[in-house]
Amino acid sequence: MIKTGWLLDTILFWTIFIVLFIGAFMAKQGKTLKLRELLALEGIREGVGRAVEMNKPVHFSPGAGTLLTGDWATQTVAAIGILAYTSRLCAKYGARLLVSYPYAEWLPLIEEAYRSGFLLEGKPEMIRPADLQPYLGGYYVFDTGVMRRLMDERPATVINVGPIIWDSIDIGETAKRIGAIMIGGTARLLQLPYVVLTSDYVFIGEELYAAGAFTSGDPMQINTVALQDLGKYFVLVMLVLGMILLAAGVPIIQWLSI
Amino acid sequence: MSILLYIRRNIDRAILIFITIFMLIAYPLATTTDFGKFMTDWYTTLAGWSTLLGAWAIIVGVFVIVKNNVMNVVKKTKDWYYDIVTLVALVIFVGAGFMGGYTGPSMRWLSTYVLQAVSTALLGIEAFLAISAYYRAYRLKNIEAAVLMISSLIILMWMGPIFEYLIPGISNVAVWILLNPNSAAQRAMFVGIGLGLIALAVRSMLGRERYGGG
Amino acid sequence: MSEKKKERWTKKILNLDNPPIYAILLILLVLPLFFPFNTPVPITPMVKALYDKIESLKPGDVVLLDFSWGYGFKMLHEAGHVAILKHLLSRPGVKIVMVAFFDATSELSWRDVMAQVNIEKNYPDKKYGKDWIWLGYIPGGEPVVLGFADNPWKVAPKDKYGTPIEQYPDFYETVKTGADFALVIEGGGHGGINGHVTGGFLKSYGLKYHCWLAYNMDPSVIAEFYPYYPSIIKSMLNGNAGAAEYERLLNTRGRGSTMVDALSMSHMYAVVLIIFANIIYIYDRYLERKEKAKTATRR
Amino acid sequence: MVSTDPGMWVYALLVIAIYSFVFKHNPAFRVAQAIAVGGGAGYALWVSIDYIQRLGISRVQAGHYIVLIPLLAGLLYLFQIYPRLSWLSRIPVAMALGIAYGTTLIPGVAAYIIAPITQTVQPFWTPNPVDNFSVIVNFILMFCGVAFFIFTSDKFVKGRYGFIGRIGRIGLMIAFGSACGTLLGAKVTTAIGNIIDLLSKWLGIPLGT
Repeated sequence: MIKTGWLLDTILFWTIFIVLFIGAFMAKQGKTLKLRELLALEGIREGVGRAVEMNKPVHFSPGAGTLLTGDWATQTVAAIGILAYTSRLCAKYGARLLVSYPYAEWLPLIEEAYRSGFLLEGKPEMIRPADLQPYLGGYYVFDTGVMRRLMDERPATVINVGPIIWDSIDIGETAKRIGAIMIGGTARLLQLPYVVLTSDYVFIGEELYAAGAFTSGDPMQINTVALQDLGKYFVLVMLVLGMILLAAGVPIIQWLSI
Repeated sequence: MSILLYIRRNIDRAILIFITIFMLIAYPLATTTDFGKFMTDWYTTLAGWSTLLGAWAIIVGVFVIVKNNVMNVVKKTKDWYYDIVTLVALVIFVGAGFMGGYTGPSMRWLSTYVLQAVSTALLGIEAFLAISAYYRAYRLKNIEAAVLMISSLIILMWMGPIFEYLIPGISNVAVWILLNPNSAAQRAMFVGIGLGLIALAVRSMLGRERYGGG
Repeated sequence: MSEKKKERWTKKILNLDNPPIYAILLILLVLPLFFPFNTPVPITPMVKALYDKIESLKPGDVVLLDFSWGYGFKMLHEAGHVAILKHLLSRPGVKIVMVAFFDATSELSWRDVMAQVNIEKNYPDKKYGKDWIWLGYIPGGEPVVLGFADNPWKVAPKDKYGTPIEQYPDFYETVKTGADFALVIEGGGHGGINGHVTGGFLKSYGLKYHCWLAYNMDPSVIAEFYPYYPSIIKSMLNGNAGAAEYERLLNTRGRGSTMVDALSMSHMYAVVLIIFANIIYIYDRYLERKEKAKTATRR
Repeated sequence: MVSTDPGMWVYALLVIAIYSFVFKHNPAFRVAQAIAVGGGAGYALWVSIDYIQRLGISRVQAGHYIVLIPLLAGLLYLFQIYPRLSWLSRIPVAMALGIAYGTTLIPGVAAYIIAPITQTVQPFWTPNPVDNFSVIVNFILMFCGVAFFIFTSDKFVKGRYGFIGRIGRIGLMIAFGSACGTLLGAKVTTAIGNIIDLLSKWLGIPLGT
């Protein structure tokens, strides 16, 4: 029934999936778990505060890799979660938020996230549609566009999270040049090092996915993040157990690829 | 009225849940049974839709660009004359497309000489930006920074072919670093990413993340 | 007071403005073009593996050659693909399926490569439809890549020129699924592991069908693929350095070899710059400590 | 011999305009960027029209009426312009996102969770001591790295077992450092390609090979 080679993956996937669902509903009965702090979210708070102090805007971009397919889509979703949080902070403290994005497919969600923060804080008069600027046609249009926008508008804080392509270096170095706080983050391991090279605060890999849940403070979301650790403990156990079983002569690798 | 509001709030989530669960069930099925064949066919059909779904969005995007730029020109905001350049370029490119779409002769000329110039040059200037990032970011502050710098130096030496003759065996060291410590650390990050992906999907289905939108 | 205002010379160097750093790089890039010093190129096993594999292909084997790079990445992949394609065409009876998945500009990339290889002139016995076909750019991202691996002719029923693949029995009969490709070469590394083409190739041809999978890779993403080499990905060309190696294996000199000098110079510069900056940094800290001690004693 | 091809001149001037940014932000870069924004949008418009034609309309004409669903659902994007009905424009995004989740999650488990385990768990008693050492290094860094990323407790970051997190961090730094080292190669290649284009095709200076 199941394709060869996919049995274990399928079983493992559905197990994780169902455990996370159960965990989310456990939160309704008051069983919540605790998380440790996320440094990069602290960075966003600090950055928005600095922007308000200096009377300069905050710039947000959700990464140039946003097509509607594959892993990139999921990372964009996570980035939009951070946009919603940023817009709420900006509304609360009164900073102007500039948003640049590279693909029109995400327009409805980006616009909604941008507006939602100002509406939730009860400041609809701060919404400026012209601050949402699309740069369509590919990464190069987006990167040159953001580079020019940063040099012209000189924001105090630059946030570039999501499925980043080459904007890591371009935006990061331009932000350095104007002396802005740079907050980067991606789950694309190939760009992550360059983000680390150029940013002051970084969402490393899964932290990007988790950030939305961290910001919400909603126990259901926090439980889904916390229960991921079960998976990590599973991997740790599998590593040690696998080594022992392998030493004992059990063909563990063949078992894992059924 | 409240039912309408409920539908309006949740219809997208219902569609999301239906499609996701359907495709997740269909994905691992073999095509040996009739049911498996039916599901796999639908899976392939659905999987081919995503580009088409996003295709119309470009019209909205171009509309927003035109609107923003025209507003800037009308209001004469700062640097508004550059927005005229943008609008003229847009008109030229849209006009060129009427001769055979994006593979037509005029569009081919434009993409070869205009867009290709911008895109290659943009990647090229990253070489310069990278050099200055190297110059500023690597400082021997603590053990972590030292490790970061030394592994970077070794890989830099491997990527420049001449170093193989200056320091024989450097490529073996570099490849060993890439294959072993680098891969191991990447795998450690992979585990979190794989789990984070599933958790994100669960949150989207619960509607708690609104795909992240608040 | 005046003492404090005066900045230490080490601090000045550490906070140097960018233009001089950039200017030296520019000179180092241009210089070798006029005075090439032909740096020797060592052959790595990664590239040799692909060369040996193509040498061992039998007549009738079908190769999938992918052109998935946007025009901005032209300089990175073109030289490698030209060398590989020339080698493939020189093997008797080897059949090539050419395809692009990345974006609409991949077709420009294909045309640039074909202009350099020039099949009609240089390989007159290779006929379109019998020895090679071009499927054009197939839009749709990762799902389409995965679908193409499962059932190629359902995803791409026609070639670029609108002819149904049924009319090319050499391809239609031999290839039923992705597993039937004797060799799969992906061009472009955009997006790395998560990229919709590169990741799709890895998931389908690598993990699912266990094909002989090779990448003509963007050097900046190569580290990300190392976990899969050599168990799943059998060979990787490291951008232009890899292309230069391949040209050396074929005993030709192309653009890859031209660029190697500049590549060496710039990397030498980067290494020297980093080491220089750190020597200054350490000396700066030493000076700072000395100054602090001085002010402490003064008080 | 300097090129007489107007296209080459456009190409060269745009390349120089973009490169000038690294030294100073200037009007030439602004003009090049303004052209790129307009041109990129126009190009993307025609690419999308081609998608609609090739993937949508031509398939409907060939009798695949099922394609009407994504074709018409995609049209809902246009409601974004009219704020009161803009919630309708979330429907195509939801569909595409469902497809994205459906296609990535299970292969994601294979590539991100199972494959790292199978690649780490390897025999460490082979006759080759380098291989054995590599397997042990891999195992330690993978174990410590996964432990470092645990969200719910800081047992592995502070205190008695803090060294595990520290080793994980150092492993991450090695990975970041080695990837940063590969960055320059790709970028320099493109830069040198541009310079060759400018010198040989535009200015017509013969280059030594």
